Amino acid sequence: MTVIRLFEQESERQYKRARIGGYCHLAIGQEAATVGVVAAMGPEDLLLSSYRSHGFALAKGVPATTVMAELFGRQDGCAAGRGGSMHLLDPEHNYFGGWGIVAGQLPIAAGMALAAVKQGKELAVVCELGDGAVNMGAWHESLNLAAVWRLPVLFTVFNNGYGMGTRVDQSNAEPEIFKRAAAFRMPGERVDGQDVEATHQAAAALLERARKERQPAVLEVMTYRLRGHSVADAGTAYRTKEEVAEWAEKRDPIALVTERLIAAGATAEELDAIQRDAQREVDEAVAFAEASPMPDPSTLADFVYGDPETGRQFSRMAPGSPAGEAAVLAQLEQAA
Amino acid sequence: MTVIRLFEQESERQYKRARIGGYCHLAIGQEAATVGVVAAMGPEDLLLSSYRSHGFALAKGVPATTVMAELFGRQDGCAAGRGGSMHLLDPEHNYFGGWGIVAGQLPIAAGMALAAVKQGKELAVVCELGDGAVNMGAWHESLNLAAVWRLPVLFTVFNNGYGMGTRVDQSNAEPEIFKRAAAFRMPGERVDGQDVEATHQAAAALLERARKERQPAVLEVMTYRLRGHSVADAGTAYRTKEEVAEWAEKRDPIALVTERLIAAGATAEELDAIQRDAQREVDEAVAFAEASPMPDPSTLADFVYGDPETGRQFSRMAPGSPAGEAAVLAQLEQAA
Amino acid sequence: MATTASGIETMTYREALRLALREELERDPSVFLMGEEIGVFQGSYKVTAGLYDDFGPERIMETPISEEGFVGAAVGAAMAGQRPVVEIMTINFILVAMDQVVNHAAKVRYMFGGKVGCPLVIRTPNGAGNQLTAQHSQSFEGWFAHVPGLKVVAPATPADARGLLKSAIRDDDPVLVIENLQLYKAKGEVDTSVDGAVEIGRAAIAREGGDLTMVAHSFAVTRCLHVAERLQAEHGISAEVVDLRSLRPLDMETVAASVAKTNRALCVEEGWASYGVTAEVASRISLACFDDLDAPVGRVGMAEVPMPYAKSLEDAALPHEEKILIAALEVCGA
Amino acid sequence: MATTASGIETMTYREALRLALREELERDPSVFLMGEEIGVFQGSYKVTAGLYDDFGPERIMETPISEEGFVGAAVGAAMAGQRPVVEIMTINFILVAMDQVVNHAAKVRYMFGGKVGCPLVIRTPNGAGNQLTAQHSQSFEGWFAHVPGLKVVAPATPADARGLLKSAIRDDDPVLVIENLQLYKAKGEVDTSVDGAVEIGRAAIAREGGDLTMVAHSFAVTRCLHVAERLQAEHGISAEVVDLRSLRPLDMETVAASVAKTNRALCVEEGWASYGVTAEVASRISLACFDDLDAPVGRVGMAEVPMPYAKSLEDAALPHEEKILIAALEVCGA
Ligand SMILES: Cc1ncc(C[n+]2csc(CCOP(=O)(O)OP(=O)(O)O)c2C)c(N)n1
Ligand SMILES: Cc1ncc(C[n+]2csc(CCOP(=O)(O)OP(=O)(O)O)c2C)c(N)n1
Ligand SMILES: [Mg+2]
Ligand SMILES: [Mg+2]
Repeated sequence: MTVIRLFEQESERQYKRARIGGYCHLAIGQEAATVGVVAAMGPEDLLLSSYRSHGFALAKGVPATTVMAELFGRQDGCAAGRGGSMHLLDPEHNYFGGWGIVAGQLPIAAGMALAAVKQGKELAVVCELGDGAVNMGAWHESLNLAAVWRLPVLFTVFNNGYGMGTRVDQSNAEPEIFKRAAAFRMPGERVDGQDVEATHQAAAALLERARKERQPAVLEVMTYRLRGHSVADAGTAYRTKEEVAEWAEKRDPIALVTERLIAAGATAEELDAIQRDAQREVDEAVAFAEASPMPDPSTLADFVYGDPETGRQFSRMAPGSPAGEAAVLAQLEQAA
Repeated sequence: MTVIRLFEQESERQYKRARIGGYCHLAIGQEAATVGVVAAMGPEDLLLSSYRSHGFALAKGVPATTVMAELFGRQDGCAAGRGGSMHLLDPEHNYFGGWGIVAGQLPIAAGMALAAVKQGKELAVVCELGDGAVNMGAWHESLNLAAVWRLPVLFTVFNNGYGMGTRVDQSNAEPEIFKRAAAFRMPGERVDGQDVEATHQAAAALLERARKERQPAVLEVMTYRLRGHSVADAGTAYRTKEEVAEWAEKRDPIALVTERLIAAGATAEELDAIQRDAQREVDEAVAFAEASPMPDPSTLADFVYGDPETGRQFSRMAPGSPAGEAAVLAQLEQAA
Repeated sequence: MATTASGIETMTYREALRLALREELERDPSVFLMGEEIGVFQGSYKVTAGLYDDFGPERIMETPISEEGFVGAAVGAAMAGQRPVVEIMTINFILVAMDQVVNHAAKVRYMFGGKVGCPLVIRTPNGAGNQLTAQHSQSFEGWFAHVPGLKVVAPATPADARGLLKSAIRDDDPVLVIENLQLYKAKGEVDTSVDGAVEIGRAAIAREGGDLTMVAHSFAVTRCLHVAERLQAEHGISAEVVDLRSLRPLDMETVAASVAKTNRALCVEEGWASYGVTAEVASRISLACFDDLDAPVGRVGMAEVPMPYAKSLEDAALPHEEKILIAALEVCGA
Repeated sequence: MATTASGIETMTYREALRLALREELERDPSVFLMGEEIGVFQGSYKVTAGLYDDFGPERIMETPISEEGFVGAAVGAAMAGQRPVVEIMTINFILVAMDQVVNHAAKVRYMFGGKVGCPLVIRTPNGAGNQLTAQHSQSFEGWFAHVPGLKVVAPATPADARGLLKSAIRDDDPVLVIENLQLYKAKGEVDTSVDGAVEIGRAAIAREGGDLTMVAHSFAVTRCLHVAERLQAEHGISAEVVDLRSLRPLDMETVAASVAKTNRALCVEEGWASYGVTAEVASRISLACFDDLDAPVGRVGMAEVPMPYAKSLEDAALPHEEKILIAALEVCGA
């Protein structure tokens, strides 16, 4: 959690320094929710998330170095500089993105669970989405498919109170989102996402059922983002300063977990060490990212296609090719 | 109900005679459901339905003549020969289609209800859809919008047991469809659609709430189609002959209502008169349709656009126009 | 299917597709089919008839009516190593799944820096001609050909239907296979003694000729072949017909070589021509063959209206042979 | 906004759009706005800033994230006599609403024989250039221009943004108004003393010239104007720039007249060129101006890849002025 917090704060700084560009959605305030859910996952379990993804990548074990390098748009980023903040991914750590279209990742998560079933793997898929995403048609279709096909997916709704500037109850006819699971005869639960242990327990139990019984479920994790929707949003037009302050002062997940650790007997040195290690990890990530080269423009067309025949397939397309395409064609052909 | 039954049987015959083409979905077996719901509507209330639409048009008062002419693809059809079986419409009778994309009519129905609210009209919109349509994302988005905006819409699910060849419980994680309304904090009810009076009552009560309280709701009407999905489907691959026979013999809505009428003291003459009048109406419809001319090919581009400026807007498009477009452009220009 | 000793069988386009599906299902256990009514119902257009009985519900997965959901599920399954072959009942319904096709399937590999792929096939018929009206008579293949990350093929014969579908299933990238409602019943010869996979990105000369190049794909190829016969018989014009077979990639080499020979070109498609496939092909011909062309490149498509129901109007809207003939004569200055 | 005595004000494209919305909301009570975050949040790109305060939640309707649902609701409201103006946050998200736009809005009037209309406006920005990556950097306007029943306009200046949006709102048919992320902050003069509605279907000569015609729409017009300056200054080439303003209908008269004068043409767009807007425009120029052209019609678009994130790659992918310049010189044989 501390690594995520420091990483996000660093991202904010680096955004202001224009080392990071594009959209950048921070998860400050949501660290316990993130870590609680991800810690409940087995190593074989797969994770997909929305664009608010840095924390998920880190929690799932993707090195902070390659995550920061991706935010910097560098060659050694976990998505080779193609994806940026919203599109992190690392199959080695079973993190399958980082998706930018609201609710677009839901059917994909169901499909990954379907593949696992077909492959006889006993694993579960965790699919995070926001409270706003619950109003998309893809939610309905994905949950229905997961239920009809008995797919091991845990739809994990991070209810941080707002979709951009819209309060949950303004957009959602059933603001107790977990209750929507009943429309698919699926278990639905709500948990306090600022409580990392409670979240962990709730997720662990549902994941177990997913793996063992192929029982899909909804877990609504109540949390809060202390920053704006993205770095471009001050986060003040649609909520009061008092509300934000209240959460920051009383419900900051880092503070809450620290209290617990102290109560459990953690010493000041131990806490310092956590902080110091986390800071070192983040500093190393920045150093790594800075050192990594920008992707060479000549590699622009790498990864558009992956089939080894692609170059040959495209090799006859050149005559009359519009200017914007010609260079790409040439590169595809070369790859052939 | 008798008119609908005879009309549908006549449609079947005319389809075999190739007077009717394209897709043609009959509602034989669903007459009580159709009439029960539509009879509960006030004259100001608006109706939208799926492609299985002949019965809805007739029940809402669209003349059988213009409906049959539309099926024949004639100039005097209620959609001027453009729509055919799936796309009947008649604003004079507040019937707003006849739509061919599964669940596509749902958001449109919500929007018509929204317009009514904006215009200060105290009316309700009835939107029919099938049990299969309930699995589309549009269902979820439309019901959520209707609930959040408090729109006077009654989503009327005609549960005839199958979406094409798929049994409800194979495709629907909550086969008791009316219960899905709860996901939007909306009332949901189920009624026996072979019982015209029960259907009428259930619809009337919910429509009243829609008009008075702007309370949207779901009404699931349990019914059965005695024919195949469309005239092209024998309707036997996915259900047993016994099942169809059972419904035909014991649950035919026309037989059921006739029994009731007899119990209520209707004489044989009265029943004959109903039959005779209905047959006359259908015969007249066929005669009307046969007499109506085919639309003139020169009118091909009529109704693509309706703005009076359209001709002028398109008048500068001619140079380099591909062949398929040129004639249409000329016509649009002429209209200008 | 009628079989000859040599292994050449006469079969319909529909049967050829079914054969390819069967062969690929047998060859590769990671292949499975998904779609509405493809099982017990035997497929809305019967392409998958019989497969459910032979391969069972795990390989032939019937889906609820949820195109966005199951196309997306196929994307996820493909990312996880399966090879889903999705049937969209007709191309008109793909509009509810556009986001999964264009924002997801097409992006997966690139957006994640090549770390994951998406070997997905979507089969779906385009076309009009059965009075199916405005919402069921469209041809959107040009839209998908516009999108980097996708490949789009559109077979016009049974042999190509089998061969291109096979190649699509074996391809590591998302491929749309555009079938056609009119072609399903068309017959042709298929050599079942060979694997028969057809390379993606290679056009075919469907008919040789020296005076005019007609360029088309899918059912429009059939129309062009008929018109070519009439051009020969009635006007002494020898038309070459190029069957594109693939729209992305597009085999401009074959097209340009033909036009270099004939010096005249007419592009034909089933859908609306404006901003359609013929726009791309015609503009590339004009660029590649600038000095070869004796006349501007002609184009024919469906009349630019939503498809009407009435037979008289539908006939007037379709890109009928008569219209193509007139356009061909115009290009030939005849 | 800076005002002068004459009524000519300098304002941004964003402000001009807002002005048009305000004027139309005031003029016609049946006009209302719908979209995500257009109220309290003031609009994702701030086009609607201030309107919620002045017109309230009934006229400025905030929606859940449900593009398919609220676009469809707008279709229904339009059928029932309202004039909804829908904001889709960016054109990338319209993919989840394609079915409502193409299978419904575009079909309503025709399919029902003219008995009902659909006076709907959809406003949405296209474009790339802010490292927004593959799912957020696209330009699909050519797809909509392909569809009979729709009209598509794409203003390139503040005056046209106001004027075309006004005409779109007053039009009885569904109109897509394509805005652009880069243009929102562009400044220009707007005459607020007049109504300022701009006729749909009429291109504008954004710059006069005699040696080359550059045809573009939306932000590509700005790029072309810069390139035209460089062509003049560095190469003595006088380029005319035609701003299409409308894609459906397409004002080919103005384009053809310009090419008849310059004998050379280059078409430019923000999105992918293959099967894009330039395909249509180039093929029509080649047809209409066959005898006028001294060189084949050139085309420039974005590199045909999903948009990458890294600045170095994004720069390489965008249709930068340098690329346009090179293509222009090639068309001019210089
Ligand atoms: C289909 C679609 N519509 C709109 C957007 C723009 N958008 C990005 S994030 C967002 C809000 C999502 O809110 P929520 O699901 O609660 O997630 P949170 O940002 O709170 O984590 C919106 C509207 C989008 N990316 N995709
Ligand atoms: C989006 C979409 N997908 C598929 C179809 C093809 N289709 C037409 S009707 C139908 C079955 C619908 O079943 P149901 O909703 O139960 O209605 P019923 O036919 O039983 O009245 C299907 C799959 C379609 N028209 N639209
Ligand atoms: Mg949220
Ligand atoms: Mg049904």
